[in-house]
Amino acid sequence: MTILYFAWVRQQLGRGEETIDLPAGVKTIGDLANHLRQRGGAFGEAFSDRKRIRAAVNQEHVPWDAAVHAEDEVAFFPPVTGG
Amino acid sequence: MTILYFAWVRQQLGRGEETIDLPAGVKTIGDLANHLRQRGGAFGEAFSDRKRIRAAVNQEHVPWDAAVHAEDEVAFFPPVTGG
Amino acid sequence: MNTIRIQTDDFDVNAEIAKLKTSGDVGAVVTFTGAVRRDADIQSMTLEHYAGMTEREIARHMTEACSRWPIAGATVIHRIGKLAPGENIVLVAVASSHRQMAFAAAEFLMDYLKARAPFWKLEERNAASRWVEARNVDDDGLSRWRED
Amino acid sequence: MNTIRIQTDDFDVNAEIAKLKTSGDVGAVVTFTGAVRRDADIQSMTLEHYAGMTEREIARHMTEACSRWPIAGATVIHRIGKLAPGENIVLVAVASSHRQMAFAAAEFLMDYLKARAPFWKLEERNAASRWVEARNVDDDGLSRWRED
Repeated sequence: MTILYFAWVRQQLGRGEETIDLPAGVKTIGDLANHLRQRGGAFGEAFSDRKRIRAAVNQEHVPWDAAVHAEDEVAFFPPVTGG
Repeated sequence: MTILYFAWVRQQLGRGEETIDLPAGVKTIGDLANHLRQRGGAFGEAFSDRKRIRAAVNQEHVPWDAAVHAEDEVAFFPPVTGG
Repeated sequence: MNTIRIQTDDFDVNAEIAKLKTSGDVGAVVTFTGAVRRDADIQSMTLEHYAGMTEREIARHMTEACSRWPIAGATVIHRIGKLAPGENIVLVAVASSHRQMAFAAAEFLMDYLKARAPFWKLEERNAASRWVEARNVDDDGLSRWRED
Repeated sequence: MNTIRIQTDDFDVNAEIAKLKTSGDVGAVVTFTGAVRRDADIQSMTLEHYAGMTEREIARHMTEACSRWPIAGATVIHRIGKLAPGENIVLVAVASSHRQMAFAAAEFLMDYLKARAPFWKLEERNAASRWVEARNVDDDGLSRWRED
């Protein structure tokens, strides 16, 4: 799966994109966020407070219990501030 | 007093403006409309149906019972259609 | 900074937005452009107004808009004379720090212009001409802004 | 005729209005222009977006606007990259036969853009930079359009 990061999440993690295999036991976007948090370091910090982060799967806003699959494009970012 | 006419009222009366002395007994804009209707001809027709006409005194929309005075600028016109 | 102009010439929306953007802490400019509709039968539309009363009335309602919403500036330009289908008739532009105020004030000014400003339209179609009748719906547009 | 563009360049409001006026029986065009506010401290604002998702999401909400109101056409242009105070950020323009529809659809699209479109703003002030926090008021702007 492809994971994209935007805004301060991207800056804090030092990367805008990565490609990983779907980790074992990850069924929802919330599971994926936990998996990334467990990497520790910048990931541990970035994913420590879920209220500060939003997620999209295949370019659609989703809640934390949304399903993820091996071929998905997933994104993590702060609440949007367009316009 | 100066009386101004606009749009179809002006066209029907064949004039856009006239100056008259305040007629005896005319105290309101409604009295003035009656006075003008009594001229007959185009005036009789134009002022026959008050629902089709609006009035202003000194450049402000007014109801038919508004007072008029000798030095006023009075106007008669159809409901407005701006914008 | 408020501007009111009654003119025969067309207006330049870019230029009016640029002027409004210099009048304070402007984050939002809303514009309304009204044009002669391209009705198949209409050859032209001639606009007449009550010079003096028009400017007074528009100014009065701009003052009211400024008292209702914290707007940085407003512009109303209304054309008069003979206009072809597709040509601009009216521009209302409002600048504000925030978008909701700009939208509300622009819509208020347009509702007012439609319902109260002393303009009249003569439609020329098929070699005949006809004064456009006021529509009650425009009074309704205005009534929602009344506080009583 | 709907247009969506994400670009670094500025936009030309006159040109966008002119394009919309050719798309059917257009009597009204409402535009919203959002600009970087001239806050004394802000040197610049850098806009980042999620390419692909942005266009999809805006297109989806344009389709929704078209289903709610009989609009002839809509345009959304959003700039990205580094912008100075006073520079334009976003244009929303909606053409319709009648003004109420044009105002409502333009405001709906702006509320949506503020609350849901994947853009982020980095403010540079006093040699420091800070990501602009989302304001809950923007979610509230959107909520009034929900039917349930």
